[in-house]
Amino acid sequence: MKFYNVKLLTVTCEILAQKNIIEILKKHEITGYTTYEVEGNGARGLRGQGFKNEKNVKVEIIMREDKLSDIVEEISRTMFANFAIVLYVSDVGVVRTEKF
Amino acid sequence: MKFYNVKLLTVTCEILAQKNIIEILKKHEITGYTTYEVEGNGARGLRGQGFKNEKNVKVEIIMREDKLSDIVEEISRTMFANFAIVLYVSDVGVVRTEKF
Amino acid sequence: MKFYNVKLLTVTCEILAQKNIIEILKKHEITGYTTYEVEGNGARGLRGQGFKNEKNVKVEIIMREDKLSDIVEEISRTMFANFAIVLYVSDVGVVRTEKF
Amino acid sequence: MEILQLIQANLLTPIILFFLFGIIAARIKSDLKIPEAISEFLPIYLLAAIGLHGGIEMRNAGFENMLIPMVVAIGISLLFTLNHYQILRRLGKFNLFDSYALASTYGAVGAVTFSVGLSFLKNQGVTSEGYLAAILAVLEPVSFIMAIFLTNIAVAKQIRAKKQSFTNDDVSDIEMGLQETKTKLSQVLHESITGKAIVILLGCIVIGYIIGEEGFTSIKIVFDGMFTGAIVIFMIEMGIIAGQRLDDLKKVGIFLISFAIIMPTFNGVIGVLVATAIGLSLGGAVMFGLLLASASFIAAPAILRHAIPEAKPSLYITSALGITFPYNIIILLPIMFVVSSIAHDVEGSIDLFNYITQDWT
Amino acid sequence: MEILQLIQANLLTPIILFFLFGIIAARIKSDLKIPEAISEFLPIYLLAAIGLHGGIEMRNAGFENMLIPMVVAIGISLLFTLNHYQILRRLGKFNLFDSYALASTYGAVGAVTFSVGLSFLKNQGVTSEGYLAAILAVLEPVSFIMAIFLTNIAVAKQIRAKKQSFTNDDVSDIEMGLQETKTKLSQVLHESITGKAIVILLGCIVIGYIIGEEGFTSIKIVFDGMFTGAIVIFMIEMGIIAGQRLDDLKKVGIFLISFAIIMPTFNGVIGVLVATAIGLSLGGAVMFGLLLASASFIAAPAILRHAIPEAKPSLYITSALGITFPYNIIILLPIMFVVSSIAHDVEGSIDLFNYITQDWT
Amino acid sequence: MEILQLIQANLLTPIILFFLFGIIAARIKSDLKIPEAISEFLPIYLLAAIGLHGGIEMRNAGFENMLIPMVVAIGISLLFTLNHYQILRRLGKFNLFDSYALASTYGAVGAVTFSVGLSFLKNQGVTSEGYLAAILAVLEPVSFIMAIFLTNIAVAKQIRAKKQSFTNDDVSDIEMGLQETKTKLSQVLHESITGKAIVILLGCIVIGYIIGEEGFTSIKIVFDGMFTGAIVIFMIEMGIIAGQRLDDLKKVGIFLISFAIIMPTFNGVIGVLVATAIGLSLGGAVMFGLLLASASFIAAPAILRHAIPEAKPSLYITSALGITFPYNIIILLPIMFVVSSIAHDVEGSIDLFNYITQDWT
Ligand SMILES: Nc1ncnc2c1ncn2[C@@H]1O[C@H](COP(=O)(O)O)[C@@H](O)[C@H]1O
Ligand SMILES: Nc1ncnc2c1ncn2[C@@H]1O[C@H](COP(=O)(O)O)[C@@H](O)[C@H]1O
Ligand SMILES: Nc1ncnc2c1ncn2[C@@H]1O[C@H](COP(=O)(O)O)[C@@H](O)[C@H]1O
Ligand code: NA
Ligand code: NA
Ligand code: NA
Repeated sequence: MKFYNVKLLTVTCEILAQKNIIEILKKHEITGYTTYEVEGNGARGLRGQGFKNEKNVKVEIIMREDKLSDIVEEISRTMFANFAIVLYVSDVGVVRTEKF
Repeated sequence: MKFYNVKLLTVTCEILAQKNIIEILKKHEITGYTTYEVEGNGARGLRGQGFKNEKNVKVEIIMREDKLSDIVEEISRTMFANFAIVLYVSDVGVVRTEKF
Repeated sequence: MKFYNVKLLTVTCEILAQKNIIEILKKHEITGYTTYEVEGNGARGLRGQGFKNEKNVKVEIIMREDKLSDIVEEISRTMFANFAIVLYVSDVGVVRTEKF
Repeated sequence: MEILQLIQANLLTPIILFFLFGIIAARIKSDLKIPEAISEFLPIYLLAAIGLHGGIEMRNAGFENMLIPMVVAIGISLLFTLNHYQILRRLGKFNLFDSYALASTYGAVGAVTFSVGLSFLKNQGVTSEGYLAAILAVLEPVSFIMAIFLTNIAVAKQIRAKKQSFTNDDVSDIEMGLQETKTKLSQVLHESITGKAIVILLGCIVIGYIIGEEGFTSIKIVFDGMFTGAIVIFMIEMGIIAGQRLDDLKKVGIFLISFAIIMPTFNGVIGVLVATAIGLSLGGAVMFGLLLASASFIAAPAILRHAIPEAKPSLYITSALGITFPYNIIILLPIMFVVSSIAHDVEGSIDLFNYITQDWT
Repeated sequence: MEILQLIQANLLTPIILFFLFGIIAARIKSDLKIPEAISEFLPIYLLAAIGLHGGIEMRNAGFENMLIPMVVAIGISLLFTLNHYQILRRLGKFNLFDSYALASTYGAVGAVTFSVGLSFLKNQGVTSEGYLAAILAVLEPVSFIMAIFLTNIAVAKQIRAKKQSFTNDDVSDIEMGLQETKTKLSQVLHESITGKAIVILLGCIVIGYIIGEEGFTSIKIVFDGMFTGAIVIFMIEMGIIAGQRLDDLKKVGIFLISFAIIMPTFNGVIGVLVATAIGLSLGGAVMFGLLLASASFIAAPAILRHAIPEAKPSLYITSALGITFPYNIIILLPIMFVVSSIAHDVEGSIDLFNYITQDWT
Repeated sequence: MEILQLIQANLLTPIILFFLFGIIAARIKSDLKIPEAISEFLPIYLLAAIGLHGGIEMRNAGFENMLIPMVVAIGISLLFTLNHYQILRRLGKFNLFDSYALASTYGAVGAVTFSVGLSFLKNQGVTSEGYLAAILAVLEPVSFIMAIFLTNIAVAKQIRAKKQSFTNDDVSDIEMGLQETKTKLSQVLHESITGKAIVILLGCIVIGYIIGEEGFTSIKIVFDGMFTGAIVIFMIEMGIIAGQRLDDLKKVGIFLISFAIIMPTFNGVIGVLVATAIGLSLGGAVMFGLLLASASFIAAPAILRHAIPEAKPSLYITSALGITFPYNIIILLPIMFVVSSIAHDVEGSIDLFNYITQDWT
């Protein structure tokens, strides 16, 4: 089985910021992603106790390396200041590189 | 602390395909896995809005490298054509290598 | 975009052991983490069917390499014997290294 | 005309209005949503209520008369499934898998549709035979099982044909194919019989039969008083999901859209007439017709994704939920009610005639 | 004094007691929690019940008289929002974003508060005009839209000012800024109008109006009988969340705490008097006052996080839910009730006077 | 025989039938499941209903007589816990940790069992003392606290013993061990007192006491009318979970299976007799016996996993839920009812005798 190297970008942020992330992805012509609700703690305090709107969401995007930098740059620029958000990048191997 | 290198296989697929994945794992004598429901978007469109059956699930399996290829091959062969599915492999380090 | 190398520690354990993990993190002065409920199978059997207390939780912690070994050591020592638990470490890249 | 008036009156009942409201909410892209746990629980609750009600009725009225309607329903359901297949495969030019999947989706029954039917009759002040709940339970898997059986046979044949063109002595391969078919079939059989819908329905019929009217008193407010309110809440979610799927109608195509309206009408009216002929009441005949007219959109995907994974769920879910369900509860129910009224009137006059002639002899 | 007695009596009603209980549970760090799916569903249910009730009332009593109260409510709400802004920005020294966010939070309305108000009146044996539910629906977005509009104008101005200090010929940049403002505004407009609260409320008003008292019978037990029980359960969760936020009161500061008590009192009493003047009933005037007094804590974050992300949610959620909500339902409701009683008495005597004088002429 | 008839009648009530149905659903590997949010909410709802009911009763009937039963219950519960430990450790040969965990699981009480008991009595047309809800709340943590205390003492002793065999001057180590024990104990104390079950139960007793019958009217349909219906739904889930655990019975072993049946019988019957002796009513004595007979399976794991992590949850959950719970609600309840009837008759006749003799003197 041959695995091709791609990047996995993981963004953990407030649930109400999910829309912003998806829009940035769309702008960079990325439509594939996976999301799920999570709780957490960070600089902006415990998130996930009260209203659903105050939970976090994780957005995971498998993508080729070439788009990564631009997307992370845009997220950093437009969202780091105002939202509870953390992101990280990792190396993963996929089978069908044409899907991403 | 010594960490041993193993592989983490992550499969994101339709919830109704989870059974198929677990069966393939069982066939290869793997019983350890973690699952959770997620939503997502991909080639087969937005998943996670309507009925629960139309959501996705993530299945994560920590395993030794030697079984990886066979399992991924079987999943690819039997499921890529008919199911909404994405998978990727990453390198992780564990403490108790005997567990996997 | 410059990415800085840090470690991602992922702990999958019984929901009732989450408190223990968070306490260990606090002892090592780590306050940032993300958690979510999962189901799974392992040496202690299928988890996630019955009562909520018998589900699993994943705790993910992005941290600098220097604290990793101590934390994993303490978790191993105090929890491996009595709890359903699995942990692994991976390499990830982050933008704002000062957050961790 | 009476039918139009009935349709109009039906349109203005809470159940239909909440469904339409859900569709509108989805179309204007509102974020309105019934939380998953609630919309997962509601069908279980509705089936429990239907089952208890049916069981209690069966205890009151006996179920000696159940056998014939049950056998007739199974027979017709199988015939209809085959009929659907022929129409879809030959006229609709769908592939083998989609044809069988759609055929069984329309051969199977819909529990939500059944609930709405019960509420519709209640509204009209008409009752129906309690054992229809048992027929609902039995029909659930019947047409799936046949469709899956036939699909597997067909696939095995294809495999055999392909093999034989290469070599002549691979009997074992065919056997293997048939073997696999059998395993798959027994799996599907187990899955569909232990599926939550059937289990809760049958279980509650038995419980209802055991406890009877008297034992029911303590739980009546939950399983009877709240019934229509619960349907109404579920209808919001059904409307939302149907509304989200309206965009997929393009993919479904004009043939399937017509099929999704004409077929239930045909099946339902036949059902009403047959039921009347074998002696069901006015309301019972409507429910019998509704069973045959309804398509499955909750149980179907769970079974078909495993049994016929090659079939496209966007086809069978969209047509069953997006077209047939609204059509059935808004328009076909009143139509069948009128048909049943007329049929029972005719029968009534015949009976009357017999009675009079008997009286004279 | 009558007010104190009424407050005391109000304190001992289930709704308030369950709310206080929730606060205590949170303070002693109990793990008590209403599951998310339930606490997400309850506001939808409450709004549906309010809407149906309002719609049915409007069908019974007509809604010709709705126009003036509606227009007055919108007008006052906008005035109040501007007033809040001035007070917060000038006296409170909050920055532009926080000021607008808080101003609109207090200009907007709270559906949960409205539910509690209806229950309070029921307890007093007093009714209110059904069309107030429609006013609730309309007021929801009004003050957000204005606040967001003004924020964007202000930001665009700032951008323009900044740009002009560098160069002189960047008209296109200003245009761009204004353009972006427009897009954002239309997005927010869409979001707030299709927000689940408004959609379910308006939808159920229409459904209630169509089905009337008679069509409501079958769902009455769910949407009327269970109403207060459902509020009570929701109050546990509201109490818990409020209790968890009490620690944040330090961050909120003494100015905002005072604002969160004085402003609603002012708005509410003005509301009661104006409503009395334009002819609303005793109960109607209380609900009208409550609309103006209440602050939004469920809808607000969803809209404001997108529209004014720079504003700190810890400010507007904490003050609205942690201070104003308990104050409104425990203390201000009884106060407004007494004010409305007095105002209607006075009015009554004036009317009586008119009547007598009319009689004499 | 009367007991057998009563057991048979009890078997055919909705609560028991739904429980058995859940077991069957699990055994045939159906995918039936009550969504997590619902099955998490139901115990909260049941405890709230029990609490409100108890509080209202206490307001009506006073609670002066509560003190003696409460003290007696605590005393017996502690004695029983010690007794369980001895039996499990000596006869059953379980290790220290499992013995204490099991001893306290059976010393503690089960809220679901209590709900079923109330419904059982309602069915028999018998009432019970309202203050038993308060005893339920107090008994919840009592036996856990003792078991944990004793476990920690035992562990500290072991540590001390081990240490002393090496060296002689490590007083500080022992102190440390005892210190840690204290911290752990205070944590567990806090956890078990602020645990959601106790908090909602005590809170609702207080609320019920304050609002009384009159204030309860507006929420009666939810917290009284729907009570049995809600239990019935919860019983499905309990049945499913119990059914899934039946396979674990092998691991539990024949000794523990016998223990899980004989011990509750012994505890329950003693409880009924003691309660009768201290003056509780027929129904009250049954509920008192049930408190002592019941084992905890929802609260237990939450507390024990933290306090005695070395103990195997598969032992204490499986035996409490899989054996004792069904045994208690199906068989022991009728037994205790008969015992209580006889005991009260005897008492009655004694009273009667006293009365007659008094009359004669
Ligand atoms: N060190 C960390 N490891 C894992 N997740 C984190 C970490 N720090 C923050 N998070 C997650 O990111 C969210 C936002 O972080 P923050 O903006 O720091 O409040 C938190 O609520 C957590 O879910
Ligand atoms: N690029 C991607 N990154 C992360 N998840 C993806 C990606 N593409 C697809 N997925 C997930 O995999 C599921 C199935 O993908 P597909 O088969 O392409 O529809 C989607 O619903 C997503 O949850
Ligand atoms: N090989 C594995 N891959 C992924 N997750 C695992 C694996 N083994 C165990 N787990 C997870 O860790 C939990 C505890 O494992 P155990 O202590 O082995 O019962 C399981 O319930 C799974 O959720
Ligand atoms: Na059908
Ligand atoms: Na307001
Ligand atoms: Na006990």
